Amino acid sequence: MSENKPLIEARGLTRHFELGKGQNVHAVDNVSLTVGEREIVGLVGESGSGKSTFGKTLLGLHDKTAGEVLFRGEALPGSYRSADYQRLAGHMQMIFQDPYSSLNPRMTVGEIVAEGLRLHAGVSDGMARERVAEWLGRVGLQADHMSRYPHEFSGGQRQRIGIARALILEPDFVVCDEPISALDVSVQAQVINLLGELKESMGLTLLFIAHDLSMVRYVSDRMAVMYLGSLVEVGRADELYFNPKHPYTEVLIGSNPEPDPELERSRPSTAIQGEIPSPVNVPAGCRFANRCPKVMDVCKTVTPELIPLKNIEDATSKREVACHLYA
Amino acid sequence: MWSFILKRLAQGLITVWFIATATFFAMHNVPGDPLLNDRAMTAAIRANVEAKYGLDKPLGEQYVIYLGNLMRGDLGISFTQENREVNDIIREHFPVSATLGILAVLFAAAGGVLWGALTALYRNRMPDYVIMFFVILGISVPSFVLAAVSQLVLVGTNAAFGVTVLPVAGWGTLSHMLLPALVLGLGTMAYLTRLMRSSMLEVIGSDYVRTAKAKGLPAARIFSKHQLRNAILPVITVLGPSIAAITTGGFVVELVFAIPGLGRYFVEAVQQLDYTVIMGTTVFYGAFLVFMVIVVDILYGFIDPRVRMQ
Amino acid sequence: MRANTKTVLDFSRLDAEQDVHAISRPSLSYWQDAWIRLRANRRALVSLLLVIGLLLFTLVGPWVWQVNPAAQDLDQVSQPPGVDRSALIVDPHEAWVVGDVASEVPGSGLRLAAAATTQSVRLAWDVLPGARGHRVYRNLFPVGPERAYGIPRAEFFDNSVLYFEDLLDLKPGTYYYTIVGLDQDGGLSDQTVSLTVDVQRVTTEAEARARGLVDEDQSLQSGDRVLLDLHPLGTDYLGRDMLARLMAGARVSLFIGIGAPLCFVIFGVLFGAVAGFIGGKTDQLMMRFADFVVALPFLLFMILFKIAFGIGPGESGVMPMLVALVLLMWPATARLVRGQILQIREQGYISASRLLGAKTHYLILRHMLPNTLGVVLVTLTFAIPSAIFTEAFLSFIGMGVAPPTPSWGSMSNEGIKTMLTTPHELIFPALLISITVLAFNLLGDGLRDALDARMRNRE
Amino acid sequence: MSQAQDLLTVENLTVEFDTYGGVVQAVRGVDFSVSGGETLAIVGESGCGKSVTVQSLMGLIPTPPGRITRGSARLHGQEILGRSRIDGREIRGAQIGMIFQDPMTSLNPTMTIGDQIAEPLQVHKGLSRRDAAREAVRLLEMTRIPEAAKRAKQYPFEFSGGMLQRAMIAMAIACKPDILIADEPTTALDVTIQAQILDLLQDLQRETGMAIVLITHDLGVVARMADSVAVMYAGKVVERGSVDDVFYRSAHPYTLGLRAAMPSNDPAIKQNLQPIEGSPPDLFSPPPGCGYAPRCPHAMKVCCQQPEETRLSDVEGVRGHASHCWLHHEKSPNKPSELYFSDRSGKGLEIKGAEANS
Repeated sequence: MSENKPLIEARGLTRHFELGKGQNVHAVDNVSLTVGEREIVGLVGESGSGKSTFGKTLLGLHDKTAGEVLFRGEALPGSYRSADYQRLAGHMQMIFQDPYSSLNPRMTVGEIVAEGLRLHAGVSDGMARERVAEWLGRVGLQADHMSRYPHEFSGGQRQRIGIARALILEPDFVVCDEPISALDVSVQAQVINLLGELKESMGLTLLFIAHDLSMVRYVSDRMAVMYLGSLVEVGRADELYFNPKHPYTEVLIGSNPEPDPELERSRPSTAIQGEIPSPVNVPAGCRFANRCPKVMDVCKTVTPELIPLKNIEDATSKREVACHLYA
Repeated sequence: MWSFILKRLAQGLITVWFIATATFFAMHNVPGDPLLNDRAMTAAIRANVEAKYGLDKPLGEQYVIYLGNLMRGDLGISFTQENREVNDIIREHFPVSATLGILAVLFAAAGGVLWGALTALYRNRMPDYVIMFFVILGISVPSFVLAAVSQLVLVGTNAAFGVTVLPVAGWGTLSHMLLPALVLGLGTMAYLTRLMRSSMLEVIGSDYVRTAKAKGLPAARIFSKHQLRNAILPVITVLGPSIAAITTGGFVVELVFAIPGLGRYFVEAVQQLDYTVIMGTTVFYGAFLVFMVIVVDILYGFIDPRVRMQ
Repeated sequence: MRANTKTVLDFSRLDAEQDVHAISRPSLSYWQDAWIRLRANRRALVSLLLVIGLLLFTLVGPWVWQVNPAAQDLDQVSQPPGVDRSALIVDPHEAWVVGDVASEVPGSGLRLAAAATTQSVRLAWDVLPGARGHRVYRNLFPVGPERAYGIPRAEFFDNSVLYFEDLLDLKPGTYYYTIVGLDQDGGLSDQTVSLTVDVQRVTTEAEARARGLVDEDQSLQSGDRVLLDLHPLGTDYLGRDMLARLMAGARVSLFIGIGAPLCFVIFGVLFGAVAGFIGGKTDQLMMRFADFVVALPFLLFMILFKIAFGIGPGESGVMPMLVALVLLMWPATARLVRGQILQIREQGYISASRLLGAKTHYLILRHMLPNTLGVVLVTLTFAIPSAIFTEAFLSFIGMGVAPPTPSWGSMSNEGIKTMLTTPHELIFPALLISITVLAFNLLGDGLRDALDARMRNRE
Repeated sequence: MSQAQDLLTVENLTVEFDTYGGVVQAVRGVDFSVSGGETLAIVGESGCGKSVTVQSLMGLIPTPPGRITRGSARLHGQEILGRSRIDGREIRGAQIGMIFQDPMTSLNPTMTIGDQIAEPLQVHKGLSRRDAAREAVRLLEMTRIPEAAKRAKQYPFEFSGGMLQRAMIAMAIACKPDILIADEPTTALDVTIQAQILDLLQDLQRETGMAIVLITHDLGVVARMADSVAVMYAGKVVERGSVDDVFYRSAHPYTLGLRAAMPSNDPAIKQNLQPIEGSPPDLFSPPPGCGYAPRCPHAMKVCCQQPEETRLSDVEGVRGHASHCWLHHEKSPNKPSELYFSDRSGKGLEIKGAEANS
């Protein structure tokens, strides 16, 4: 895949949550990431790494503490009003993690899927019904499911409803926030394939947030790794997975068990001690320093910037790493 | 922990001030200032009251005088009885109410925990049904009905035995206290039983009780070490409001059983519209209840490590 | 590998295309499902019927039983239900002029001079041994060895008067008369004589006609029987019809019991929804205020407010109580709703709706309030018995509804005074309070279970 | 089937639950066995009955509504179902230890970690309070919790998820059990913490020689940990065998389907995911035939008509590798070998039967 024209661009995007008493949760700290047109970028990280907050801040669901987001070159507001959502509804949408809490239990599937049409496009009821029926068909459900309530569906089916709701306005950019982590393995593939088909037919651009590294590698063109609110490595999915540069990426991928007994037997254990620290009042220096097997003195004082890697084999692959090892 | 206690005490003081202020302005809102045109007030009392409360001064100044008196612990003087201070009244009658209340609270808490745990352990079996029947009854019957009916029954029992099994009314010995305390505590006990039952059911179904079973612990140990302590926590959180309910419930029980407690005195003061006594006792009761809630909060902190550590 | 020999096995391919997304169960909305669960809960269903019955009793009752609850029937005071209500017609009362008791009233000891009626009881007795005078006592119960006679009906300081006519406040029933001898110092001697008297209800023709107990053209004579007014549940101590009063009392009790919770739940929902939705400093401030109101000793302040609002003559005191209840009870609902709103605010469907361009009022009306409605309904159901209790409690200690207006609490207050003699005056209002509180409590339980089960089902 | 050296043998275990909607047949005749020192992974999707299976062995099924209707489980040859004691020795906690999915809720919040670990020692080994407390600290050290002595005096809320799971493990192995049952021990944890816990379990197994029964839905964890595997679907074991047999020579279409639905990280392979359409059957009224038939690309008419062979049958004579499937019947038109994976590169991932069908 060649470099596409950038569709959405985060520049130094920062989101802190105030806890009071001068304590700040550095959920997202100075993150810059570009997603090209019709590209799928996978965002991985452990829980608490801020990947979900990043996705929501990108769409304006959280106010930006600092930094900006550009959509097709246009800077989006730092804090959204309902008019901003209204204006962007046809361009940017989101698919949520939990297929249980992301559908209003008091609304029928028809009402849920049609919500965008009524709120954004002001489509008449009859027209909306037709479009909803069409979309239920596209996500593999039936038109007569329209009058049913979310609780009557299985997890996978609910996720299909969520996809139909997000895509009915035919947006350009969709953030998929852990869309499969609540689903069983056999159903995950259904949803992934459906997303793949829709991406092809609609020319979607996706930010795919997940913690399942294998699935992210499979789905994405490029992959970004997040740790404690900041990006540590960005690159082509396959290259990053099979040739990680940042020590954290290495650890993360090494910890991901592969469904292949022989491979697992031959692989050395890469488990590292310690756990992801609290994102409250993060100290200066590399955030991974206290767990890093390759830690140097400089790591404890100087925060590494995300910089393009020069000496990588393929000049077009554009790997970026935030690590003093490569400075 | 200490900072927690201090913080709660400070909050409590603000609440008491809020209560005192609300009481003051509520009383001054009474149509046609009652402190001035009461029929029953003798000249001597009037002079005392006027001097005490500065009634000729503007409202703001009266409020300052009132707060000043309160801070010195002076709750004022009666204006239906000459030379009777609210402090004296409280000193005389509160110990009676407190004794009755403590008995009732102990009875309600012990009973509630016991019956609640029992019904949860025997869920949907005979003991559960029987106890819950009485609990529903206890929640549905007002305390004055309970008091009256128990008195009726006692009259009947005494007559049937030809001797006084328990005295029907009055105060003095433990035998006088038993029935009123029982009646007073019953409604709260029923409420606590329900609470304990649902909390116990939750604990029984919890993951850590499953862990305890997987460790092969005997049922008795699981009950005492794992279930009881955790199930009691929500019961303790409502103990503060329960004490308030029992304290005010005491008004009725003291009235019916002719017990010379502060509650009965308060009701009489209310009926005679003895405003200063009403104000004084209200603030006293308010401060007492706020203090009890703080005590319960601190007690909770000692039982739940999650609170104690923070 | 073992071959199955019992039947012929068909190893051809399964071609029928299965519909993998078919749902066979019928579609149920939240409320339909909750209703089915509620109906399956027998206790809750019975409670619901009880509640409906109570509302009918309150609203339709007075049309069916058209008796003025304030009207006094002085012939039937403190009358238990189901008592024989016939009365004998007698001549108007004439003063008892006594000549010689011994010859006029035959017999010895304490005896009746005439048939005992509600008009009068005429007693005569012989001088008790060693007595210098006599006292006459009337009791409702046999007096035991402790000789607690109470207040004497009459006292005679010499032995010249050996008769007594009791005219005061006579009701049909049994009375125990006792004559006690007086010693030289005027104290009670050990000499007593007792008589059990069954008093019969009588009335005069004039009175029967005046009260419309008989038709105008019907002739009456002494010895005829007439039927007094019907009181199915008896009368109270002022001769007022209990049934009519219970119905009138139900209006007051249920008006306060349902009206106040309705008001403060609505206020609490608004307060909590605003605090929860706006969040931040406003939320903190609003909730701190709610905390203060919660910390107020509730019943004390109810009493205080009642006094402060003042009740003028002729006012029932219903509105002050309603206002006081609303002022003091809203914080619980506000806290609950705020918690719910804060929780719902984090749900995916709110974010999704925002991204689709929803405005604030749409989010609140379409997503937030419908999802808190279940909890609010349960709160309301549980708030009703507590408000009824409060009304009863306050009325009982004389701080609630003012006397002429009946409420179940004030009726209990009046009933408790005559509890030993005519328990029905306490039992009926107390029973109604208990049943109402019970019904709403059980209904609340059932409702909570039905809605909860539904919540669990979602997971 | 029950070999002499087997430590634990479970046969035909059947568990039902009475619920509001009717009787759920959660476990419908499960067989497996574990021998000393080995790791058996029971793998399956949510609702397949894998947790219920092990919980019923531990007597943790709440009764009512649950009940074990049939089956036997023998530990060292002695029946343990429905009994908590054998020869005066406790089974639970002493001979079988167990850890759970969610360490955050699985520990008593009002009791110190040390006390909770000391409890089984006091009850089963009769240790004094002092000795048990000392032993608890040693166990915490064994599970590599830093500053064990200090940590033992802390409460669960002061621990992170990974640390709590270590404490759970310390508690479960306190009495040196023969078997450790781990019910989704790493599902609630992040992948780096999961790696720590899995390493720890393997090290402890080497040190103590205990058998591990690992319940999981993650085939990666299975590949990493297991010696043998039992695959469960709709309350039954559908395939069982050594980890290599099950992964590289899958003999049940469901096992195959699971593999094909997961992306492979072998750079040599770039094939599409093949989802299993539909969802598992409703266990309120399980189908008379094979539960997987409606989703199976190889389904034959017999699969829907008849319950599949009630016993697992050995796959093409390989001892210990067994499967519940009509395809292994001699009259089946598709030879089972067509369905096997030929090598670990996963070339067989494309389901051959499905191609033939289309």
